[in-house]
Amino acid sequence: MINTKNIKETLMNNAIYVVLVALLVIIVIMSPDFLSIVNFRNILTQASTRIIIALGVAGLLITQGTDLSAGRQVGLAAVVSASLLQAPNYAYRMYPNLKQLNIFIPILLVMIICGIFGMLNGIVISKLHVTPFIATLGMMIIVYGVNSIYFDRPPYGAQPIGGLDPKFMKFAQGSFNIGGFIIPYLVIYAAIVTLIMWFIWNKTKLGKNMYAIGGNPEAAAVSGVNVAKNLIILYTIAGILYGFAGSLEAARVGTATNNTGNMYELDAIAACVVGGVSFSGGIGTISGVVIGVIIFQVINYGLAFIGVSVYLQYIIKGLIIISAVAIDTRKYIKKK
Amino acid sequence: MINTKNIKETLMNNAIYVVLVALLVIIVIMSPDFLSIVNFRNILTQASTRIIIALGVAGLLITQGTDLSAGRQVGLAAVVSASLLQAPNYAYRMYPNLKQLNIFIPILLVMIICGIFGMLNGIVISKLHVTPFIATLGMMIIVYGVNSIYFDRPPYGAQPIGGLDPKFMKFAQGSFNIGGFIIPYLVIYAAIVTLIMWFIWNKTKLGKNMYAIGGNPEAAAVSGVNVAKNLIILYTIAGILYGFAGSLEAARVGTATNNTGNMYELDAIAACVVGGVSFSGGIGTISGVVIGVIIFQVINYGLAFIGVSVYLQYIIKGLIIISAVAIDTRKYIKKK
Amino acid sequence: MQENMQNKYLLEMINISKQFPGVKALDKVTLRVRPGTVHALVGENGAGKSTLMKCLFGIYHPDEGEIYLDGRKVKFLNARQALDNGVSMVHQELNLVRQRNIMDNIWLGRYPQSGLFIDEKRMYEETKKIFDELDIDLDPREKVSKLSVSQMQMIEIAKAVSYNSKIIVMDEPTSSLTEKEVAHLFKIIKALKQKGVGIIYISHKMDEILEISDDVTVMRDGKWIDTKPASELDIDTIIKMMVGRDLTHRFPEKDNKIGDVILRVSNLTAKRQPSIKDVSFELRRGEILGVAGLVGSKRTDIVEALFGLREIEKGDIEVNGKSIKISNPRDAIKNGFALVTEERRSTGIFGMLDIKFNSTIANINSYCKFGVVDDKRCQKDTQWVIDSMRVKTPSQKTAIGTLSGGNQQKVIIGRWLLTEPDILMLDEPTRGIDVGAKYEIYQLIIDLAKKGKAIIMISSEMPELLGVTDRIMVMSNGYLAGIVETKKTNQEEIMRLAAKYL
Amino acid sequence: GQKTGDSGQAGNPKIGVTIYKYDDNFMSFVRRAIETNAQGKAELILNDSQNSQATQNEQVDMMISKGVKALAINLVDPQAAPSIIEKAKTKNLPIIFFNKEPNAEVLKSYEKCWYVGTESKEAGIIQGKMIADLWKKNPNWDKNKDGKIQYVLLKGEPGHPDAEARTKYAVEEIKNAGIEVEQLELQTGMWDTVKGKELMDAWLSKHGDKIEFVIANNDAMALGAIQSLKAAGYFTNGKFMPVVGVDAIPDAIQQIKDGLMVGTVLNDAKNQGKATLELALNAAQGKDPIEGTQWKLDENKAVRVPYIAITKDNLNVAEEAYK
Ligand SMILES: Nc1ncnc2c1ncn2[C@@H]1O[C@H](COP(=O)(O)OP(=O)(O)OP(=O)(O)O)[C@@H](O)[C@H]1O
Ligand SMILES: Nc1ncnc2c1ncn2[C@@H]1O[C@H](COP(=O)(O)OP(=O)(O)OP(=O)(O)O)[C@@H](O)[C@H]1O
Ligand SMILES: OC[C@H]1O[C@@H](O)[C@H](O)[C@@H](O)[C@H]1O
Ligand SMILES: [Mg+2]
Ligand SMILES: [Mg+2]
Repeated sequence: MINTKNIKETLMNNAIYVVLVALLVIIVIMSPDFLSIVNFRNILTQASTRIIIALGVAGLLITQGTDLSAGRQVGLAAVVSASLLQAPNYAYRMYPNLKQLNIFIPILLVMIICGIFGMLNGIVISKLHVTPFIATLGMMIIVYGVNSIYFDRPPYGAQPIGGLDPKFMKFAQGSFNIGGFIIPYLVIYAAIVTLIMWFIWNKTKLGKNMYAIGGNPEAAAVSGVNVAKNLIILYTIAGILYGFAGSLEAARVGTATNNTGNMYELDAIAACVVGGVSFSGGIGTISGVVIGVIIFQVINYGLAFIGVSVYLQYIIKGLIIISAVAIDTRKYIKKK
Repeated sequence: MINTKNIKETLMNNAIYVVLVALLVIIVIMSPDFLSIVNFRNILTQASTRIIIALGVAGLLITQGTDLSAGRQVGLAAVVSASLLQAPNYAYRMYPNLKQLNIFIPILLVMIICGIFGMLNGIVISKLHVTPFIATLGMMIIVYGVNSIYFDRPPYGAQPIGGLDPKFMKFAQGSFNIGGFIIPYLVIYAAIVTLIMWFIWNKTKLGKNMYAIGGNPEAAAVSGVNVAKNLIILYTIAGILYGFAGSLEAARVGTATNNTGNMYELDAIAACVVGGVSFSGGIGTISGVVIGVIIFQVINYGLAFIGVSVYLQYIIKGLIIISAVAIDTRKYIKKK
Repeated sequence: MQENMQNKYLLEMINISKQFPGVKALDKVTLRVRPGTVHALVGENGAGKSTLMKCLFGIYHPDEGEIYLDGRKVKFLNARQALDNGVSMVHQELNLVRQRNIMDNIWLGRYPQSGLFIDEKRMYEETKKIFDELDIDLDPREKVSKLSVSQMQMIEIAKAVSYNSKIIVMDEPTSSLTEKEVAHLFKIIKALKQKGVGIIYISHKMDEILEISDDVTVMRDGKWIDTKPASELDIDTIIKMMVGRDLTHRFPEKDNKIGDVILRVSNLTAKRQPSIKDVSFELRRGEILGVAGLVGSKRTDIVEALFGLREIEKGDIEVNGKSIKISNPRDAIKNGFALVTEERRSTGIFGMLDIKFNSTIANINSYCKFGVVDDKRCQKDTQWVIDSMRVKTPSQKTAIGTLSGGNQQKVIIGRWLLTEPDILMLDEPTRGIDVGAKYEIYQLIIDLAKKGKAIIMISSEMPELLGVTDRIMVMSNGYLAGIVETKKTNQEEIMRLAAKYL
Repeated sequence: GQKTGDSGQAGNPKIGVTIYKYDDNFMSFVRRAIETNAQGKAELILNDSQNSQATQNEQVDMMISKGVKALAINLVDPQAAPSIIEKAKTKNLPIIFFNKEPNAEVLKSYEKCWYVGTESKEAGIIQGKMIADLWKKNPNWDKNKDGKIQYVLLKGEPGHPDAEARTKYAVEEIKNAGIEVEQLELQTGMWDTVKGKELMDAWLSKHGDKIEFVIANNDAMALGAIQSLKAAGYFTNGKFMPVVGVDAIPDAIQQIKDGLMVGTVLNDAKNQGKATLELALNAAQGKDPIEGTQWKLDENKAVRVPYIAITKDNLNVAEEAYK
């Protein structure tokens, strides 16, 4: 009796893992050749930049915030880093006379730029008390405008920025080969960011304050938490992560336009919620976020792989997202 | 002393009107010929369908909900109603053999269809306890899939559905001419919907329950309000409004595609918030919503009218949205 | 009086059990209520009183047991059914829609309609009628967010009464009421009794229970202990039944030594009036300073101003002889202040987060090295809170929101004790706390004073102020009406001062 | 996503196709042409890249893992071709890029890749020529008789290669024809009918009859402009405004027929799709890509399917495309 109850409870508390496994099982049943190392590596690699973005947004969701500007910030970072890292022998360079830069300079630069935009988000939200949805919606439009102005300039006008420095491409597309086992760099970056964020969320004062602000902002203030400062830091960190993800995105795709990253925030937010981050704040774990993103990627990749027709894919994807959250939510519904 | 204080308070409590007037003044200063009846009529007409959509979403925001599927539902309604109301003499009809229908049949039909999708949103949210963001995000993807499957079919495939029945176009594009003063039908429809929604919000049980659910769902539940039922009705009403708006949208622009309505929800939600609807629920007025939409339209139209460059328009629009909410929010900042 | 068996009891709840994850909240509890009586339900925090009532009201569904109303077996699936069947309830936590006005709240769930629309006029008139009957002086069109906590509680009471129910449950209805309002409530209750209504009355205030109730049921640890006529009981017996052991004194021995002045407040005036005006007082190490006054006398504003939650217009705050500026809680904490606020739910607990988090958040700086938190020490300190405050919880990992109200309060007090403040300010610290725990809290306060800490304690319970404090500062309408020596004063003098500036 | 061709039994080569954006109406015609031509010959795996190059790259990874024999890629960003080529190279897979053209050097860098399509700027050039011709034929369109075209231009999505090229080359071509122009307004209508209509509302109120020509980067926006013009009383009582677009979608053909639109540019979806599939199929089977087809490769390894100017004089050409 007690055992089955315990099992049920365990399953319920780990519903997203159950969802993930169930998804994989179904896909494998429908298309057995899905079960290959290449596919799993592809999924993980594809999830990598998304994990980095989602980890940025997730912290904000936990503070009862959100960030609609995430995708556009990724786009800005992609465009700026790409524009500064075009191969010297490429004919259509945005800066024809720019000498070859160390790839880390532009990457750092865009992390700083997006960090500043993130900080502005944080200031508008915590100091002007603009609701995060509007603050970041406004920022989304502004960043897109800024990016477009930067992007659409002489000598070549609004052209996708390609011809990237091979070193830069390698930075995102390369991989370690450990005894025949290939680990893409991207996966390593995502793992490192995950680790750092795990540490911040769970082991630092900032992390505790984040949960406090999300759990009950007034109580946090009364408990001596500097709500504004912490929010600003969290939004800044999110921006820095978007910046990093944006440069990876440019390098992994090989081009960037002002449209890069468009709507990434929706997927990121949805993945967080699927992974158990609560919209009402105060709740969420790093592992949940990572699993949420992977579930999304399994859906995207798996549905295409088993060969569902495109429009049907949309319908199925919508249904899976809703069901995943419906199942996961059951653990919070007070049993009556 | 008391007088200036009172004036300040009045201004503060009507901040959005102040914002609207300030915007208009600035635009007129920059481009004096903006001050014309035609421009005001254009703005009002363009705002009309958006008001109808926003009034649907606003009720959901007040219940602490949201609706990301609004735009896609508008698209579905536009496509379905247009496909059933192509002029018989138009060469590329989706249903070449369909006889000319009374225009109200398809309009009613799409209102019912969207009403059902809205109801499903409500059920998923209130019965499966899926957070509204995810429930409607899922629905957004699903409705898009459904619409695409319907739209992208033989004989003409994914073609904008044009050649609409002139009666149908007249229904949206026509106007009354009262002593030289032209009142477009669209404005009348928006006014009627506004009036009906005003009654529902302010004079009916449903409306009061809506505010109560948004203000304190637990209080509503322990007072015997059937929270689920009320939510389902509100989401259904929203769907019906999207359906109506969708058919108007098709008729007003003369064509519809599966991409019609894309992202309308973002504008609608933002307009509601600019108009003082609170994301945390329980707060919002019909007049606020209407003014919010009009502010948006004034920004869009006005910036295009004075001929600001596109990219700069984005930046300015973002700044205005943030500032409008920042100003309006001041009245809620409780200082002790 | 001729009564058949069916009518002997208005309500019977028999062998009710309810299990929550990790907690057996109710274990075969039985409660029988006679018509026209007040049935008190008492027990320590977490004994299961509220849970039992929520089972009756359809908010929780019991795992086992039966409920009979008027001899008819009932099983309410939701609040609606309970209300429709003549059971209404004043909940322990306020359940009002603050954005709406009073009458919208009173009629929520049963708006009068004429045709399609709501009959606002009737709503207004009926509300007025109820208020007249209950002698409540409020405008039905007033927004609830503008009301004081006690006014909100009166609204909740009025609402519950207005259903004309056979059974009215009142879960700690007086927790935020002043003595005058309590007296008012008791008048209402007596009138209801006259009409044959059965009232289930939950309270931690023993004198109230003996004054108002006919029968008393005692619960402990989710179990039924005993039901007796109130006439056969006295406070000590009830307490003994509740805590399972003797508790001979209501207040611990006061052996704190008063030292030098630590805090000097002069001419403190808040920016946004009505609020405190020209308040001046001194507080010494080892001293317990009580604050008395009527509701609305701005007692809370004093501690809010000192804690940086309320903007100060003018005045001076000196700590240890040094004039300081406090503009937010961080400044206050740095200067050795701590504040246990009055509204636990909105400014105290982090409901979804666990006990450990809730215990350590205010003290987080002291567990930190370079921003990194030492989890071991958090755990240790949390355990200290649980043990020393006797918090009833399955584990440190339990979400505080699932604890009983009293246990939540203990955690919050523990939270601030961990910061080892020099000046501890407590705003209604024993509200909703059971007698056993109250004693423990008094003991803690006195122990802290003995260690040289200074304490300010706001309370609406006169006996508590008289039993624990050294001096009492009486507020009246924002002004300080006087400071009295506790040993040399009495209830009458305090009441007189409280009315001084009205 | 994959869609198995109706007779896609084992034996037919698997071909992986990506469409840069499924809800691009023009591309959906190309897609249909590919599907129709694949029947009984190839098993298609179709993907919606949702206007995101990152998504497209991921789809290519997936298709390679799935074991396709050739790729037919409608790039999102033309400059992204190298990264797709890198991926294909690992399995030595042939690629047919279509509709969005990679740089010539890139095409040359991998022997197993080819291009099918038009050139973005060609539509602009054709549109510009058409405007110049029509202008010269209709002297009364010069309302203020200053010999200049006062035009407003509805631009597609900024940064979109088609939008940029059409905007630039249409105007340049008019000037090349010796006609002076004056730009009254230029704004983005994001390819969208609603935006086209609402921008036109504002412009009409601002400039009224000063506007002499409406140039749209695509038909959808042109149709929006026409709705706005109609509402302002144009096309009745001798009030007229010339409007041109690009795409030749059915509704635009109808408008030309009804005299509300003066011209558009046909983007030949049928043949783009056909050529794409035929080349991909040959390549998948290891044959020369144009073996047994009507197509010819130019010096840039490209099959060019020309754009065609459409006015009321050759509507039948456009109508043919929808048969
Ligand atoms: N929703 C819930 N989930 C889990 N445990 C709960 C829940 N509600 C109550 N409990 C637990 O049930 C027990 C009884 O709580 P209850 O609120 O009934 O106590 P109470 O007697 O009303 O105490 P108080 O006097 O402090 O209000 C407590 O241990 C509490 O933690
Ligand atoms: N006359 C009034 N009108 C409206 N609100 C009032 C009034 N008086 C008090 N309040 C509100 O009631 C709340 C508590 O009152 P206040 O702080 O003035 O009294 P207090 O004596 O500290 O009360 P408590 O005994 O509850 O601590 C405050 O939030 C205040 O805004
Ligand atoms: O990207 C979308 C656009 O693509 C163009 O090629 C087409 O002409 C436009 O009508 C629009 O569909
Ligand atoms: Mg209780
Ligand atoms: Mg001219």
